[in-house]
Amino acid sequence: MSCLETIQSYAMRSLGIGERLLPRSDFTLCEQFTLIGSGMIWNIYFGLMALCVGFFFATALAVAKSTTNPWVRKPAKWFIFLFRGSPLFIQFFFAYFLFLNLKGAFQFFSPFTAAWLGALIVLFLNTAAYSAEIFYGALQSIPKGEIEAADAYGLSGWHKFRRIIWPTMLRLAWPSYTNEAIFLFHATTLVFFSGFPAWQQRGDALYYASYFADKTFNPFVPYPILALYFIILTLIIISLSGLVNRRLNSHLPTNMRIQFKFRLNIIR
Amino acid sequence: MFSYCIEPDALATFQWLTCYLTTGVHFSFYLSFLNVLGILAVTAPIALSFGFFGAIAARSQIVPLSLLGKGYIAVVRGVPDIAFFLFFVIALDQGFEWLRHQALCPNWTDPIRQGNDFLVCPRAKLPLGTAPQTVHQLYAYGLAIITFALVFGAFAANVIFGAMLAVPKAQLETAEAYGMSQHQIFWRILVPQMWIYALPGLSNLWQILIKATPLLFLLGIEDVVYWARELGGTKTARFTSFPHGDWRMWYFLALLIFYLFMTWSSEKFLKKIMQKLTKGQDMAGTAMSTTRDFS
Amino acid sequence: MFNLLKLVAKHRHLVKSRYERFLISNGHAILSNQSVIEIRDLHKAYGDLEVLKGVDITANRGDVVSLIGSSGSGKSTLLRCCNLLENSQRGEMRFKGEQISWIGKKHDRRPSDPKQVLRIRTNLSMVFQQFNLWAHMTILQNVMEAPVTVLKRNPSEVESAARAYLDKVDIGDKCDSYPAQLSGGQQQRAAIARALCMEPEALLFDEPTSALDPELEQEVVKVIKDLASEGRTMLIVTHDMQLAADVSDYVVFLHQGLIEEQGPPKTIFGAPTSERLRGFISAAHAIQ
Amino acid sequence: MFNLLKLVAKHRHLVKSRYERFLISNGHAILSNQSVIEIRDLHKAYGDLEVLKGVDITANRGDVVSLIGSSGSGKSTLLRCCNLLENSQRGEMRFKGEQISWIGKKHDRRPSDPKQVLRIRTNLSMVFQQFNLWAHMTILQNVMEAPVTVLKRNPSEVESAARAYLDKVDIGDKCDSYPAQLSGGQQQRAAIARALCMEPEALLFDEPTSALDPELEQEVVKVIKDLASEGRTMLIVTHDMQLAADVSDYVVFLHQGLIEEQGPPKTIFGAPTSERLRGFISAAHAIQ
Amino acid sequence: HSVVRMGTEGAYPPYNFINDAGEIDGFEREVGDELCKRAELTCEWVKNDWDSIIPNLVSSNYDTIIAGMSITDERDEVIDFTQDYFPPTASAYVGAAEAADWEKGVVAAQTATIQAGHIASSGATLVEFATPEETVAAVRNGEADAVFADADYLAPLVEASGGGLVFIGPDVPLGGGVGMGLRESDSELKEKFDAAITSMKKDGSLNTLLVKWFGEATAQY
Ligand SMILES: Nc1ncnc2c1ncn2[C@@H]1O[C@H](COP(=O)(O)OP(=O)(O)OP(=O)(O)O)[C@@H](O)[C@H]1O
Ligand SMILES: Nc1ncnc2c1ncn2[C@@H]1O[C@H](COP(=O)(O)OP(=O)(O)OP(=O)(O)O)[C@@H](O)[C@H]1O
Ligand SMILES: [Mg+2]
Ligand SMILES: [Mg+2]
Repeated sequence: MSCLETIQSYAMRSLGIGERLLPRSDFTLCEQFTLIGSGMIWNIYFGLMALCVGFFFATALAVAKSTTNPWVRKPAKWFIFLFRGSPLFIQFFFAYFLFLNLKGAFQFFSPFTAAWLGALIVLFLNTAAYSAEIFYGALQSIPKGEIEAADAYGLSGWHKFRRIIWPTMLRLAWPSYTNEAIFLFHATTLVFFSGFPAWQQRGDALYYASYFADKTFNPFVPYPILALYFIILTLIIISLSGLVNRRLNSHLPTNMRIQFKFRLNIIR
Repeated sequence: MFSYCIEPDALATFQWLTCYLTTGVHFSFYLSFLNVLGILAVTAPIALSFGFFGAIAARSQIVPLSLLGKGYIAVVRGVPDIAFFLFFVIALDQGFEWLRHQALCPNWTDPIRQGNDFLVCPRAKLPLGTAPQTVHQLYAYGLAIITFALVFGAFAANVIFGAMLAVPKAQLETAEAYGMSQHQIFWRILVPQMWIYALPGLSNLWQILIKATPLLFLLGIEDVVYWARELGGTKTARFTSFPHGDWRMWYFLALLIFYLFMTWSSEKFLKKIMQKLTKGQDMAGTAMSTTRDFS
Repeated sequence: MFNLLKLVAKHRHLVKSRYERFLISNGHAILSNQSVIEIRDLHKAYGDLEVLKGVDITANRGDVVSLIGSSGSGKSTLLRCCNLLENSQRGEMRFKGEQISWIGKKHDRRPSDPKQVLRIRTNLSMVFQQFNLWAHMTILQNVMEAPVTVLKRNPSEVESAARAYLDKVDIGDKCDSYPAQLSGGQQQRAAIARALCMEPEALLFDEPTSALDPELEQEVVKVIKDLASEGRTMLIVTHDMQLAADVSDYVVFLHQGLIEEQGPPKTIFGAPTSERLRGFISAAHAIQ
Repeated sequence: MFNLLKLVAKHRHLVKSRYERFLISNGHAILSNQSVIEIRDLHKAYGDLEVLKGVDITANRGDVVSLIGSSGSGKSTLLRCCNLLENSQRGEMRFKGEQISWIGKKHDRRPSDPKQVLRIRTNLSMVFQQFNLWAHMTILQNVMEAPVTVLKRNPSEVESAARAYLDKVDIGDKCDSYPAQLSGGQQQRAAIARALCMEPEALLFDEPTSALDPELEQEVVKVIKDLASEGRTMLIVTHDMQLAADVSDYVVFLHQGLIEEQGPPKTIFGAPTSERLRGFISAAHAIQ
Repeated sequence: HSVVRMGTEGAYPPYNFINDAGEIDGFEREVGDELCKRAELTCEWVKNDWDSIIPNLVSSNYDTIIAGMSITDERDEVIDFTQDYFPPTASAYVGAAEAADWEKGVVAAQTATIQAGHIASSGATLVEFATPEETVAAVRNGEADAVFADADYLAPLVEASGGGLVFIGPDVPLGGGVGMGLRESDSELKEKFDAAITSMKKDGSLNTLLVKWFGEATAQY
């Protein structure tokens, strides 16, 4: 099989499209690249969806945690504590268990035991909790003067939040939030590794990588391929986040943004 | 453990449980908690120093050093920890042995790679083939700690790097104006002020590090989760005196409590540190009054 | 000494017609329904440090009240309490006759009605000593922000008003700069424009001319006088005795958290009674 | 008009003996070995915005040179260039006769010798317009920091010196407070004490009295005069014409990045020649 | 070899598992100890995750794999096997009831096992779980119609389930027998163990152990 054919038959294998059987012998590099790449579809799906939805929930949670009203603050605090406080795979375990039982009781829950929905929900809640803590920390470090000015001008509620606090919070939280986004994408590899079952060998990148590692008994090829994919993904995340960061920091004169660029002469 | 444990089948529930929970294998389970705590205690400072030096390297004015730092951060940060653990430890181990081989057995003629096998001279083995099992264990721990520290060091480096940029420029500028050298500015102004910006990120990392300990098993260390899985799985009467069904849920519940407790106590501790660090600095969270209402 | 007392008496007499209401209202709140800002027996402490130890101030519609006093005497704190940015421990405050309702006791005392706080704040704009411009917005955005989002005024109208105010303080060309790109005086003027653009009932200025050169100070004096003639009430903290003398209807001298002396500028500057104030004023004269 | 010119001529004559060296050195650097700070043809731009367009300034040992000018005219920028905090694009600078060596061209120009920069900065303390106290240190630590770490002076000696300076500016009781807990004027005084404690050859003050009340201002005037009599050189940016007139040996009026006029205070304030300066001074008079 | 390190998984009864005392136990433990005795070797037991059990062998972190590993062609390319000490095994289906559809229904198997590979190419819908425990649980809770795994692993579970689980469908012979894995370069050690296994087969001691751990019905030498 030429590499092009391999790509045709396996590029969408993780979605169940293309060749039904995985390669079973004489594994080529092309096959490994294609299948592991195909698995990345799931990692990206999980990461992107959880991140997008989680962002809003996280913002709400962070705000809730910083309010004075205990009826709002306490639940938010506990939620964040619970999801930040336990390993992801335990969350997967209990979620899967819960969804199974719910599925037994209500027809509605039948798709929940599948990874595409069940794992997504867990990842979403998990990232929301972690991001909420980051946002909460950022809220705490907003310069006091700027909040006071907002108060003094009668900015309150939504406006104060949307116009003054949120942009500043985002700016302060952004580096940590980028870290969290990267972690989340990495965490998606846990879904099939120790969380939800893989149906008909439709799995994520790590699933295929370990498939190859198991078949070839050589971890030094498939895992570095996986690593490469993830490094590329991470670099994309970092550069996108860099673009956003530049926008968030556009108010700082350039000489304050890029520091320590001067005095390169020491090495000359 | 207890004298009455000879005939577990005949025991009442409570006594049965006391016997069950004191079997040797359960002690391995309990011991693994200490193991995890010990590994965390050792890993965290090492990872932090990796992070610190990584950040310093990344912002160094010496181009190769800066590239090294940035490369370290970007590459290690890019790889999911699981994938990293699945091949890195073996590679690290082989790397060490290869180095020792070069140093200790210069006259060795056999190739190191024979087909799939990786063979160094016996003197270069790590640990030595004659070493007792405990040395092997310790070596495994060492490798695990290095690997963990490398991975989390990269993230810590990123956090610290960002925090260093977050320190208001005016503060550094003033130090410069007072004739402090770059070295002095760094240690006397930048580093002390950086911590407030770095601590939230670092505490997040610490939480993630705690929660990454289940991956220790991939590094050849029997951690709490390994034992919980092992003990919680269905046990038939043929292989144990204490048969039971699928009890993973209970074991995982115990783990959940353990991890929540870890989180809770470290949050308390970090909050104390944060209070110390933010002393005097003018931010919303440090306002004199009660928590501010943002909504 | 005799001379001085005579001077005071004379001035008292002169100003009586105009400032009567102050003297009366500062004694008892008889005419307080006319007053816009009214503070009674205000106490404020940071931890153990008592900053305000019982301050009374009244400002009626269209009045300019200046707060003078040495550095650290609690002037900024007083303004911040007016705007409810700082919680005070004792004392009453009224804004346009509306009494602020409190909840909690002592160090825990705070306003009980957020709606009320909001209502008061939108009618009361403040220029901070450290300016506190919003760092992530351009100057124009800084000025437009509150009128558009809080007062729900038409954005395009607000924009032209904002530009007009920025022109008035002479930084029309810096509309699209961010605060970090401005000089100290430019930032201060932006902060003033931001306060003006709210077109509030009352204004609180914390050293509004500290970073301004004499010409701009003149400009600000003019602006303040215009505002007063439009019927706006102002509380101004300043170290510039000339500014205080120029613009104010009434001057309050704060010393160690208490009002040491108060009165119309002529009296205060012309015939100070207390030892402290005399020392203070003579220092100012030594400079001017 | 005639009168004014005559006045100038008269003053020129009067001050000649004392300020001769300025006039000469400002023309050509004949006696520049006496000068402590010497700036020639300084150009500085932020991006497209030209802030300084060729400025010459000389300050000899023990001289107090005041920089006045409207807000945004580039005064702070000039001070920051003096301290090499900003890189300038053109022009020369000398400190105690030592010429600063540059590397790079145009927008990339910067000092080439870090050691030299350090040497200059330790002899040149600055009080910033926004104070810039180090937020993580108490006031006492702020003051002690540079003498101990940069000058390697004995910590316990420095501490007693620091306390003395803090007492001098009247905030001895705030030693253990953090900057965020101080009032504006207290912060400014702490910043002044910090600069004094370096006991530098020359000082750069950026509006050192903007947040101070008249009494403290008097205090600062005294301090500045003492420093001058000790032979220290000072560059002072100020909006307070009285301060400038009081303390300076020489006044420079900056306008739109250029020196519009310069001379001893008597001339500048007594007989300004340029239209711009006359407007500026008359505004100051209108206030005072 | 002064000390021979024996790598096993410790999670696959009755081949190998952790007993109540926390020690490695099971059929292979006993066979291994006996083999070491006969080959006059000092042996030490090491636990290792299944996923990395072969890579760790070839990188010399231990010297043998004795972990219920079937001899297959693919594995034989990478490592060497001794002769089998357990006859070719059968894999079997287990369902919750006799009627369960193992042909076209949902069949659970452990990820990356030969059983999973077999189901993938059969007509059934494969669902893979990370651990064998979970594959059986999937049948119990109805996620899967049947589980396909090593018959010897399933037998004790079926026995203990009290009718909750039943064998269905035909047994499927997969893979060769179970042998000990060694590095290809380690032919000396391989010969020693081969000889020891032969002697155990000859004197019937291996059969005794087989019966002890797998019951009377199991295949013998
Ligand atoms: N970082 C910067 N980026 C762009 N422009 C700047 C920056 N800093 C200052 N400027 C501009 O440079 C000009 C001079 O600023 P500078 O701070 O020197 O003024 P100044 O004379 O000190 O005024 P003031 O008396 O108000 O403090 C101003 O127009 C200002 O807007
Ligand atoms: N957050 C705080 N924590 C503790 N003490 C404070 C705080 N803010 C102000 N103070 C103290 O309260 C006193 C009054 O401060 P305030 O800012 O009101 O003075 P001020 O009259 O405005 O002085 P200035 O003219 O210097 O601005 C000062 O002694 C100051 O040190
Ligand atoms: Mg103040
Ligand atoms: Mg300035």
